[in-house]
Amino acid sequence: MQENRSPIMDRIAEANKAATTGIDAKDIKDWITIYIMGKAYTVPADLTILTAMEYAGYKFVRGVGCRQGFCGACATVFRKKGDYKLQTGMACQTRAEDGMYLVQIPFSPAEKAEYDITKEPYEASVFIKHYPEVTRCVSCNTCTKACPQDLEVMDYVQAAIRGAFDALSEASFDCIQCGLCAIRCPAEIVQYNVAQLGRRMYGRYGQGVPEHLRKRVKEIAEGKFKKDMEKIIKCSIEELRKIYTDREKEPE
Amino acid sequence: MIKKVELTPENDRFINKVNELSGEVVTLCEQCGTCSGGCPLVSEMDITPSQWMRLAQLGLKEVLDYKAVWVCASCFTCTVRCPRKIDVSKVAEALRQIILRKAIDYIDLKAIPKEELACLPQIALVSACRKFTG
Amino acid sequence: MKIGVYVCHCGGNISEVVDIKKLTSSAENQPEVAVVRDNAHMCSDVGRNLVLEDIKKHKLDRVVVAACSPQFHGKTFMDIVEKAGLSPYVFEMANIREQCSWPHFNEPDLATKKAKDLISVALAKARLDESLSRKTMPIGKRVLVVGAGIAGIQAALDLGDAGFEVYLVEKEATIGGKMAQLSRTFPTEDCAACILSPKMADVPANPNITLFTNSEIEKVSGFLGNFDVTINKKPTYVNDQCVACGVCEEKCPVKIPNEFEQELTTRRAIYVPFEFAVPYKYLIDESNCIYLQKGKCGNCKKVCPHDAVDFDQKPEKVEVKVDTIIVATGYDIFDAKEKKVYGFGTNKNVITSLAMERMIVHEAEGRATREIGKRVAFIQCVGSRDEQIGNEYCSRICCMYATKLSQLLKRADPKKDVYVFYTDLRAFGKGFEEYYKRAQKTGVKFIRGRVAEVNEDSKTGKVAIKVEDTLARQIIESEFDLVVLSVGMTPGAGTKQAAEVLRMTKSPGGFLQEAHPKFKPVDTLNDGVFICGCAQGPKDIPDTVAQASAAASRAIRLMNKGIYAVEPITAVVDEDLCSGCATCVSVCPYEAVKTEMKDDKRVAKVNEILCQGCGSCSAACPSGASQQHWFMNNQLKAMVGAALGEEEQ
Amino acid sequence: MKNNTEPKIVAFCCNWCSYAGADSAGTSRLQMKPHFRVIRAMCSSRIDPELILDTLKKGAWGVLVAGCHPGDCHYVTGNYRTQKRIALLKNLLQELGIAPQRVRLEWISANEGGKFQKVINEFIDEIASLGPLQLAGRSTAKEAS
Amino acid sequence: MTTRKTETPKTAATDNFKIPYYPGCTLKTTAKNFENSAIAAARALGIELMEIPRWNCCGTVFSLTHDDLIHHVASVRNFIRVQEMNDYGLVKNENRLVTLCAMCFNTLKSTNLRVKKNAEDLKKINDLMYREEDYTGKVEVLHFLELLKSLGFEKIRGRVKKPLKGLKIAPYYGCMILRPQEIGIDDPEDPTIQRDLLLSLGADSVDTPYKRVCCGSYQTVKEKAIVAELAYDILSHARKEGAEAMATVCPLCAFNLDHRQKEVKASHSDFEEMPVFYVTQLMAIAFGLENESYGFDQNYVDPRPLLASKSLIKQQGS
Repeated sequence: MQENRSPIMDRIAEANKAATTGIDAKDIKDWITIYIMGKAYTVPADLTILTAMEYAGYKFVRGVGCRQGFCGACATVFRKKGDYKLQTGMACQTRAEDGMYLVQIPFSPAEKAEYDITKEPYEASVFIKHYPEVTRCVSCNTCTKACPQDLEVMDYVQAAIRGAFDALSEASFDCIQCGLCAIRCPAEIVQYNVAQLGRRMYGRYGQGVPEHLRKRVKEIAEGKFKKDMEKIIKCSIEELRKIYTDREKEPE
Repeated sequence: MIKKVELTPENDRFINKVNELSGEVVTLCEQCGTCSGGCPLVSEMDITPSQWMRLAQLGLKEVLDYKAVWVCASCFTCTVRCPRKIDVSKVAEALRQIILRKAIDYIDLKAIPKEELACLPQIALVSACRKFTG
Repeated sequence: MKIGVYVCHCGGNISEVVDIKKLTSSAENQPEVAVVRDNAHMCSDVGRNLVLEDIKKHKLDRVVVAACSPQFHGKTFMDIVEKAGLSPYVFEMANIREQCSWPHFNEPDLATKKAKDLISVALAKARLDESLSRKTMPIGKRVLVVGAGIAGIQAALDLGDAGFEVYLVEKEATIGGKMAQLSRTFPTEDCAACILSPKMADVPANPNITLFTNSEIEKVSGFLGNFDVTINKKPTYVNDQCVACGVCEEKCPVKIPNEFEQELTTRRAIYVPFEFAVPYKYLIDESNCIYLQKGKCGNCKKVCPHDAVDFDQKPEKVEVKVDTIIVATGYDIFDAKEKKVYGFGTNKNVITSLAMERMIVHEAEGRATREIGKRVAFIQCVGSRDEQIGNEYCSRICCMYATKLSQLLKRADPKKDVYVFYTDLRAFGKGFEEYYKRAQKTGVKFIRGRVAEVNEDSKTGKVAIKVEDTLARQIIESEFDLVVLSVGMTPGAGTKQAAEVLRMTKSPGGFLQEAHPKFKPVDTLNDGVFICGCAQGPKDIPDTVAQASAAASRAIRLMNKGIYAVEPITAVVDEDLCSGCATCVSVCPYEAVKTEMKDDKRVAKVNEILCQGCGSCSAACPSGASQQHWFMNNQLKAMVGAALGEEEQ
Repeated sequence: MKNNTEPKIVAFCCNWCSYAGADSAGTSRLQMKPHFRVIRAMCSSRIDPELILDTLKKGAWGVLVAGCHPGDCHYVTGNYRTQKRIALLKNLLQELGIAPQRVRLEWISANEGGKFQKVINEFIDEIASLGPLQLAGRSTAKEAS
Repeated sequence: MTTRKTETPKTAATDNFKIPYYPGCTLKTTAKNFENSAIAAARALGIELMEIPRWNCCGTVFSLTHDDLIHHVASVRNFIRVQEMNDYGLVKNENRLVTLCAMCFNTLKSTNLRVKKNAEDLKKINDLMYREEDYTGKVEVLHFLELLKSLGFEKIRGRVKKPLKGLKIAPYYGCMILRPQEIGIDDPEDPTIQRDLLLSLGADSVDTPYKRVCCGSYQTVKEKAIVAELAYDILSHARKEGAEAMATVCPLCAFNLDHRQKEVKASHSDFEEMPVFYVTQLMAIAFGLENESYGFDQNYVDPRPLLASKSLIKQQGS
């Protein structure tokens, strides 16, 4: 997401910054019209859907998260002017265009199976047991078309049906659980939860324990972090807050 | 109790719908009973295949109230035997679809015990979903 | 030229749609038209007399009738015109019923306009009609009858009795056909053999009938009054000295299933087909004779006291000339092995109805050939009304013969449980419904439901059937000692072969097509060829006999006068125009055109006897020299012009 | 059929099968568009290509030739000749710049009244969409594609 | 798995060929023994079953409504994979697609027939899958039994190392390879293809009319009692006719006839368990292939005691 930023992404970032930092409207040259829930709004060009909606006056309490394309919270559907296709994307990553029809950002309600990973046998039947609806897949590929992460969603659902844990985990690794696949699925499958179950099973039983994890567990057991932990436990709230704000961060 | 039925032009709409969905012409059935006689699941049905053909060819919607078409396993025994070459399996599918397309499922996947689900082969679930869920 | 135009109301069929007034007034203004009349029924006596009187009174020389299709009353009016002393070919018909009032009754204005045009077309043709006269041809009294079952026998006897010369050709070694195998006939329960055998005996006794058994027609060429027939007489390996003493049979070492007895008994390689066979003499079954196959044995020849066995017999070709042909090639029973679900052929307790006929004969004669058992089920519609095996038609006889067989069984032994499983019970004939009631009274149980499958218990040999009682809506699974398949009729090998040799049209079920289902039920589209019996379609014995007599009388109708009229609509060549290119020779399907030298010039010449009047040569002629009478080029063009509203010049 | 605003079709029918088929359509009261005129010949093979061209020249928008089904010809092989001739004629029409679909060959048996109706109605619709045949000057006939 | 080092049938060298193979979901899991034994047996006959890449579930049971196209998409997608195999040179000009699972076979073949017959349907499906190349309608769907038949049962007989002498097997066909007629590979009322195969393996084939009777199929999900009744009829008739085991080619039939014997036993005290083989397992034994291709631990009724009693496998440890 972050690497290889295209010039257009730079432009969008700049416009977003301008919009949110309150640059005077007369300094903005390009304007577009977007339709939110059927009403027309004029907003500066080059904003993301998320910022454009905020510019138009919508305030998001939920349905928005990292604004970086990671968390999957701002998944949305939209139509472009003159296009019959219902499209999907992350609101924080998709550029608003002139004539776009937008909605309030939906949340996909989904059933999540309860299971104790330690008690499930590592068998194909685990998918059918907890998500029998995967067998309703008609291979229409709508999920794959909807995925903002460009995952081969249908392929991993197919892998789940035949219990191919490795193929499923590989194919669904970059899933951000945004739920767009599930919203669009005609067979009403919750692909991302199925994938999560599969990855967990694969992680626990299929993959084997990786060397770095084994090493870290050993270190913990040997008391490598014991001193630091004790120090933190003794901290006051203020001290903790200071440690948190001063922590080493990834560059934005 | 013997029910009274009415034969009205309204019934034609139902006949047409069954014909459209099945691609068959239900009025062609001559009620010989070959389909029912050879049906391996008929003993589990509340009406026989030839009866659902009859109800359908009269356009009587009550045909949808019976369980029979849901017991049908689409084994095509009737299809290969019908002397009028009517695909009775397709008519059963049409009758199921009339219900399923109203988003009324015949099976509730969540109601099947998890232990049972765990031992079924995928092929059983895939086919049951095709026939019993909309 | 004086043309009379007659417009028919057809009792409202035409006049309720088409404006007759407009037709008559427009016809009056057409050139050469002298008289215009309309009438409620032109085909009635009144209508016909109108034409007759007008021709005489007004000296008409052309007649146009606007009425129904010429296929219906064309001949009626041609006869009237001829009766008035004109050529029947100066008559034309405008079809304003089938072509106008009926298919366009929703659009009376357009129908009226179209009717006007159609009268113009008829007038255009009539103006160019020549006074052709019907030619007559001599015709003899020789008839070929193909097939010697009850249909062929009846037709041959009728013709023979009327003094016609009959060649009766039968592919089997004896005459008699399927009827010879039956026990009794419904609904009267006459013994089939008793009523058939005297008729069979009449055949060789009739001096006018020449019988060819064990023979097939191989080739037929020619046409009405002039058919050339090649008969292939297969060897029987027994000559005419045989007196059927039976010594040979006793010494024959071969034993094979007897097909006449439906394999219930065996026969030898040298045998007589059955006890009342005609001719009653032995023959050798080539494929099962050890001598003919391997050159060994020859016992029969050694023991024959009359020196009748002749292993050197060869197939013989006999050529005969006949004037008309009657096809009575009958049917085959449906091969029940094709209906696998009933297990015939693999399950010995599943038999055909024909085998049941034989069993009942054997029982009656006190020489039972097999156990019938206590519980017997008849399954109807085997090979009939079944699109899965490709037979859509109803075989008509099965309902009644099952009704017959079932009650014969029940009456012989009232303790038997006899069931008939039927799809629909069709008792359409005289006395049939009463016969059905009698069977019900006897205690035969009729259950409405088509049997879905028959399964054998390999241990007990009993056969279980599965069927829905479609009236009670219950599934019946029940075991029987014997299951009888009521097999239907198929066109049969003989009928297929005859159709091929005679180039006859077949109906969708494969039976032979009649010329008209109502009015020409035994004629065919091939002039001089008639059909009767089950070759035309499934039917019972009375219908077969009625058709056979009908076919004989239709043939007699053609031959009796010694002459018959030939339509003069043959091709004709204008020798001045002909360039002798012989294109016409190559297209003629009847070899009726030949080229010959005339005044140092090669020209085409039409044999009017051979020409059947298709007009193909006229269409092919590059110079317009070949023309067809009554369909001349200028006539066709004039008709087209009139149809398209071209003004008369 | 004097004006040229409505389609004009000439249908040549053989006596044995197609004319009887037309009768059977009439007898069954099957309704057809009235813009056709049937001309009877004994066999479809009597209808020579020149006559068809003449028919078009005289103002027909389309020509139907109907005969017995293959194998059923009363004259044994007549309909096969017709088939060949019509195929060649269609090539010729193409050369002349006339839409070959203006000439249609159909096999209609005596009991196929329904088929006769269907063919007539279809053909009239098709020809109506083509419009009248313009043969004023040879060079203007350019409808074949 | 198996090798051809010891035996090479005389004709094998020239007959060897690769053919696209569609497994289907169940052959990768509960019917793994079917797949393994079939691949091994095919290899022994010189046939390389090439699993098609990126295949997806056929969406089993052919959708019977006239207006339903979406349920055919899955099958068509698999045909596109066969096209790709040819495009990429994985197989050479081989448009036949072999399946083992009877239900997949039926679904794939029915869809193929429909789209081949109906260009408009095919176009719609192709348009819907605009990310894929178009299916051109060239694939031919074949069942493994048909492939064996085309090879000739005589050839198979020639390959047998250990004839299944004295083993009385009732072949069971089920519905999906017999019906409807245009899909079926044999006579729907009296099929013989498995009998011919079994005879060529040296086994005795026991015929019962129940060979063509439905096992209850997907009713096993909701109505296992119905399925158990049907299984009881089918198995006990075979037993009555003297069969010691059954053979099948359908993983759902196998489940209903084999695993459902648990329910049959519960409802019928007279019932005697009967092993149900995939016919390919029997081929593997007769060809003398290695034990791991048999996969008997996935069978519900253990067939090993029966096989051992006929000296076809070594007596088990215990």
